[in-house]
Amino acid sequence: MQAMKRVEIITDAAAQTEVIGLLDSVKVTGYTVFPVLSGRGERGERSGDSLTSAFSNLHTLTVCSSEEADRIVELCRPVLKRFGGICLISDCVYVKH
Amino acid sequence: MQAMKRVEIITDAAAQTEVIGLLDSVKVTGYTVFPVLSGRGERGERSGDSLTSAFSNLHTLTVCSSEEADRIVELCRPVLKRFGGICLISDCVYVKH
Amino acid sequence: MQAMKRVEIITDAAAQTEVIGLLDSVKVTGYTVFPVLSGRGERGERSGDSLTSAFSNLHTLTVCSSEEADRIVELCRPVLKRFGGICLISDCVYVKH
Amino acid sequence: MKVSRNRVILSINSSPICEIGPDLNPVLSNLLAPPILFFFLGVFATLVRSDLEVPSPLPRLFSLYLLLSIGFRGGAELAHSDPEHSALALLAAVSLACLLPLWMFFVLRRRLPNADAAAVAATYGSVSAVTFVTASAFLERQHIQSSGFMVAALAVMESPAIVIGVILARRFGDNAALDWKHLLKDAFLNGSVVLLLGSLLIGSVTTTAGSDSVKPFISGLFPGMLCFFLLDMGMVAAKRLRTIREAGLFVILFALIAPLINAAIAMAVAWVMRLPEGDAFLLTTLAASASYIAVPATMRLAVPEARPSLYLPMALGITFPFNIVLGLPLYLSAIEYFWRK
Amino acid sequence: MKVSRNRVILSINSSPICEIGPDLNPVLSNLLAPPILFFFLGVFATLVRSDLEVPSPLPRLFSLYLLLSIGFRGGAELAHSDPEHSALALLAAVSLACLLPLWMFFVLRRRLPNADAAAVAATYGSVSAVTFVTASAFLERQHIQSSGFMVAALAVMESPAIVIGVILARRFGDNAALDWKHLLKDAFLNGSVVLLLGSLLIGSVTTTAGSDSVKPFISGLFPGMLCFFLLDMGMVAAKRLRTIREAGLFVILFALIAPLINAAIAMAVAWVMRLPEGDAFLLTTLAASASYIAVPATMRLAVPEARPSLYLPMALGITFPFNIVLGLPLYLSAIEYFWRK
Amino acid sequence: MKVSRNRVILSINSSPICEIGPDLNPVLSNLLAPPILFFFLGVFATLVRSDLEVPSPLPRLFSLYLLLSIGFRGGAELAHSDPEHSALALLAAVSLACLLPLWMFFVLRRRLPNADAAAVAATYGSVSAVTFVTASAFLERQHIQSSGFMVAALAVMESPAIVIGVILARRFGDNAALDWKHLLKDAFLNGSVVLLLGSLLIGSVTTTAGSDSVKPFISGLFPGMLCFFLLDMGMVAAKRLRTIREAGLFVILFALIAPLINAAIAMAVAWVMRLPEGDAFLLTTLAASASYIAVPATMRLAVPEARPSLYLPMALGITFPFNIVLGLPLYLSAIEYFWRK
Ligand SMILES: Nc1ncnc2c1ncn2[C@@H]1O[C@H](COP(=O)(O)O)[C@@H](O)[C@H]1O
Ligand SMILES: Nc1ncnc2c1ncn2[C@@H]1O[C@H](COP(=O)(O)O)[C@@H](O)[C@H]1O
Ligand SMILES: Nc1ncnc2c1ncn2[C@@H]1O[C@H](COP(=O)(O)O)[C@@H](O)[C@H]1O
Ligand code: NA
Ligand code: NA
Ligand code: NA
Repeated sequence: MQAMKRVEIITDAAAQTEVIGLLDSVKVTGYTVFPVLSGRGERGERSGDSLTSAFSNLHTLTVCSSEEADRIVELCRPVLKRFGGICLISDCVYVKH
Repeated sequence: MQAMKRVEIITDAAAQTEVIGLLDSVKVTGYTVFPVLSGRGERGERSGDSLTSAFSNLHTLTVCSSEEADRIVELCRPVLKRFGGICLISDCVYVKH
Repeated sequence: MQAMKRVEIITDAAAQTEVIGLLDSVKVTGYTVFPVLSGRGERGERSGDSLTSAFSNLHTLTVCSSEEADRIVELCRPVLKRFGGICLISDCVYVKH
Repeated sequence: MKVSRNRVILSINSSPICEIGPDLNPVLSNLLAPPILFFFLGVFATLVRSDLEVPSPLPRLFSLYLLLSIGFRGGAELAHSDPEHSALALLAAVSLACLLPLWMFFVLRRRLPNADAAAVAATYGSVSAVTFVTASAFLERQHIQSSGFMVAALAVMESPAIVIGVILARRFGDNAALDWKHLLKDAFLNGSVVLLLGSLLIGSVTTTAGSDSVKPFISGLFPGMLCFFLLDMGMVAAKRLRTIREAGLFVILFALIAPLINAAIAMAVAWVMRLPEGDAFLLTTLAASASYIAVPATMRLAVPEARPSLYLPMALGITFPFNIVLGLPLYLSAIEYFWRK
Repeated sequence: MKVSRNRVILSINSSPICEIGPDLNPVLSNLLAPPILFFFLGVFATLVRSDLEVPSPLPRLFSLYLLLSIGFRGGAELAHSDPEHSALALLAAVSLACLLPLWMFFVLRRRLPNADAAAVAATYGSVSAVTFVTASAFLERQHIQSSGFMVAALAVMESPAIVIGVILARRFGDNAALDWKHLLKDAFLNGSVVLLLGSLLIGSVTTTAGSDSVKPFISGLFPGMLCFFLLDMGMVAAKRLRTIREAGLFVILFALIAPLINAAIAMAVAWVMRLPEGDAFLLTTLAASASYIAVPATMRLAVPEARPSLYLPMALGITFPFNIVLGLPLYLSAIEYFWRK
Repeated sequence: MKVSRNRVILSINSSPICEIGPDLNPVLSNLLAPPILFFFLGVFATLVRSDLEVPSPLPRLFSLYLLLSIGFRGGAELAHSDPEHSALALLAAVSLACLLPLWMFFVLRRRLPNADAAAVAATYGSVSAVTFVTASAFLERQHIQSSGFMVAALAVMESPAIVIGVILARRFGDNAALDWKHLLKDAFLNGSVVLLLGSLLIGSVTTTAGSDSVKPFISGLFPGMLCFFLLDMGMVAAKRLRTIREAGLFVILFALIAPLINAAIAMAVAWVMRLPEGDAFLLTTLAASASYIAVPATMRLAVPEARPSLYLPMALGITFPFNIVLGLPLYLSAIEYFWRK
């Protein structure tokens, strides 16, 4: 069991390639993407539309080292600036197969 | 990066308007709602039915200040009493766009 | 409000009966299962296929005591060894209905 | 075994073993209809724990389709209905929906908490659209006519029992204030009522050219879609049935006997009002059926202390299968017996 | 009330109140068509806050079906088209798609930020497949012919306005470098263009036997599927309409007037090119329609500072309902008036 | 270009360039069938990275529909089958399913770990329902008859190879204890076997009136639904194909050659048993096809160390497209050559 950081990014589904791109550039060992039903923030209500996907968010989780987390946060800022959303960091311990 | 509370509420989908209502009354800056596949607790197995939605849960996440978290917990209790479910609070840091 | 552990297991959907089985054997008071859209780890990209479900993951969350968490971690290891995936533990407090 | 119209020929290697003539047992004839057979296939798949699944939200497609189709076709036939006749039948339907919950509530509360008794009474006072739809298909196979306004009867019977149920729960329960606005909205504007009445209206006002254009979709696909839907219903019913044992013998018996009593009351009403056979049969089926969509949706909000794990398995696991498999031929036989006397 | 072909008979209890002869008002005739009625049912359900819902991704099934069906049938008719004629019409379509965004952008930027102005201009320069499909069904009900290549016009009009919109946003906005490769890919290879052009091609190269085999699916179900889809569109449109009040009067007026201006320009082009009535009508409808699938998908990546909460409600909440309810009969009346003069 | 029945006319502006007479190349005729063309459209969409998508779980609707439809229609035809004939054909089918994995396993384990070799052997020993369904549609277009019991052959060939594969993995692998109960349940009661056999039974026992009522749904929509499904299969196949390069030349060659060898063995068996052309062709196709639904579902539990990223791309990315595009006309030509000699 290692002490790790649990980094979560909730942002516009349109930004997904960029989010994955930044995780790749930090070389995290893995990540998981979760569906989001709806959300609210500064840009108002967001709930995926059956037609357009224009208002849908995604939630990406990666468990990584503290240094990696710091780099993710830095890379994340401009993406959040353009597409809105939040990035959370919390502590966890981690067991890998 | 600010130190915040990560508050999660898992309860009956039927209680969703009440959950959003209590977050609104606390004036949180935002929240995100996630789908739940299935769950188990004191009221037994709960897995959304293709016909009725009678046994489906939802998961609501909000990142907020410690005081807001306390108020959410208070407001949450009667809802959890009526509809079942749980409310979790943990620590996190938070980056906003 | 009690101090608890938040235990999360992300692994192959095929292992779901085993995951539930191990939670049952530890006698946790409850758990919640979330859908996963996609993921990446040592076994490469995994995103549920419309035909086969061969590459889909699930995410299971249980809030439990520290001792229960330790036992879950032990029981989890062989499952993660066979099916891949991760197990996270973090701290939280907990309000039950 | 092949059954051609009114003859069943049980055979091995095409040599007939026994032959059942024109007065073919209606139970058997119903059992061999594709929708019922697919229902059993669904039950079987769940019992043997096969991984067969109609993943969500596909079953919603079928149920939306069935409501739209039955509503539209009912509307198209409304024009040919005698308005006085229709008004009377609708009145009978609403009265049944208001009164049936009462007798059930007072019987049920002898054994169940008030909230549960009220919820079960609402469940059995309200109606099941799929049961109605299966009954219509059954009538069609028997070449018996029914009126378009019976679809309106289906629509108007969904909501009153829910309102009565909530009032009973409050009056005999915690006596908390009633949020009438929400209750009436949830009961009368729930999705299936709106889609059903809306399609009915659309079917009755659209042009004949418009009506013809949608016929392949609305009429042609109907029996096949019903098969698909009942396949899923079979799986859901069998799953719910598993959990009912905990509920005890009383509720199991209630789920079998209440439909019969409600059917008998409805038949008496239909007889007094001289409804034609087909309409009487549909009214009877409606009274005998139990709701599992509109009722839980409203009850969980208005009376959250009532347990869905009690009333849903009763409606889905026992009453629904009982009605479509045995109830339909039984009710029709009874009606034919009395009406032709 | 029943409308048979060209006669509307308003009646109570089957006794006619008034009768509308062969020259039935096309607005009324359109209002009574099943797809339009279902659209209103969807709007009604949302306005009264019913829980009626066509859960995701079922609406995608209908939209995929409509694209596949309209493409395939267009392709099957392509063989009978005069190639010179077709080429000219396609040229007109592309020119319209490139030029219409320009006038709109320069009008819009007087009131809106550049990014928003560019996005709205792209939205109204591009096209809506469902509006086209509803227009085709409308033509069929009026027994007016149109050419298969108009489906190709639909396909080629989707992308150019998006590219123009992004160029405008950059040229008058942040002037950031343009990722041409991504932009062109997103604009020209978006799902609906690929499915539409692909089905068109398939419909035109397949064997007649192959074409006949899919007819019950592709043609028979079409009007019914359109009803289902418009039921959902009604709900989405009403939801979006709710949020538009914040956007202000200017954009609401724009969403009503821009379609009329674009329609008039398209009519003039069609007139100059002597397109037959049916084709002129479809080209006009395309110009008047506004995109709400392809445009947001590309814009959100290329110009994320443009607000979808502005351009989507305009297209979905105002222009789409306006076009299918009032626009279609209006455009057809105008064309009939001028073409028959 | 238009192809009418047996004539292909390549033309520009309707003036024929070349004409292919009645003995139209069956490969070309197959290539121009709508389902195959939609398959290529799906492949194209993925290759150009279009955002076209048939979102989950819509593809499940199509696959459930295809199984239900092919099962029901097979059942309806079963009555007309010669029972002795059927029994023999089913015996041949089961034998093939049990024996084919053996030769493949011993070839494969020269290059692959035992677990992978067993999983691939199971994949190619089992069958693909969509390949069968495409083959049936191909036969229908060629106006060649086949028997309803071939659907039963499809059903009985799905499971045995899975069981053999797991046994091989254990016998030559970790030799761990085998959970027979789970294995047999997973193999023989998986969803597609239950739905297929269930629908077959229903189709054979239902009344003719019942059978007629579902015909528009079950037969009429079939070719169109197949198009939709193959559109999605094209996208999935192309996605899987991308990942296969890592697997190396050996598995790619195996995925192309094993179907040919299995087809040849099946043809020999069919020839010895004097099956008629249509049935021989379907048996050959079944032997040549590879499973990608039932096998991974069971294998991942029983032999989790076998890599789905190896056996799924082989079946979906190579063998499936090869079979439906080139395999079908090839197998039919071979059978026509030998059977008519
Ligand atoms: N305080 C918060 N807690 C949880 N989720 C949030 C919060 N703020 C924003 N979000 C999520 O991030 C999305 C975009 O936020 P925004 O850009 O502020 O509109 C919202 O739709 C929510 O899903
Ligand atoms: N200890 C727990 N850990 C995670 N989820 C829980 C826990 N207890 C309850 N839940 C979730 O809350 C829902 C309602 O719980 P209950 O009211 O206890 O039946 C369950 O179906 C679970 O989804
Ligand atoms: N570091 C990580 N952070 C988040 N999720 C992970 C991580 N590593 C693995 N996963 C998840 O676990 C699944 C299986 O991991 P693996 O067995 O390593 O391929 C992946 O598909 C991810 O969904
Ligand atoms: Na009832
Ligand atoms: Na336009
Ligand atoms: Na095979």
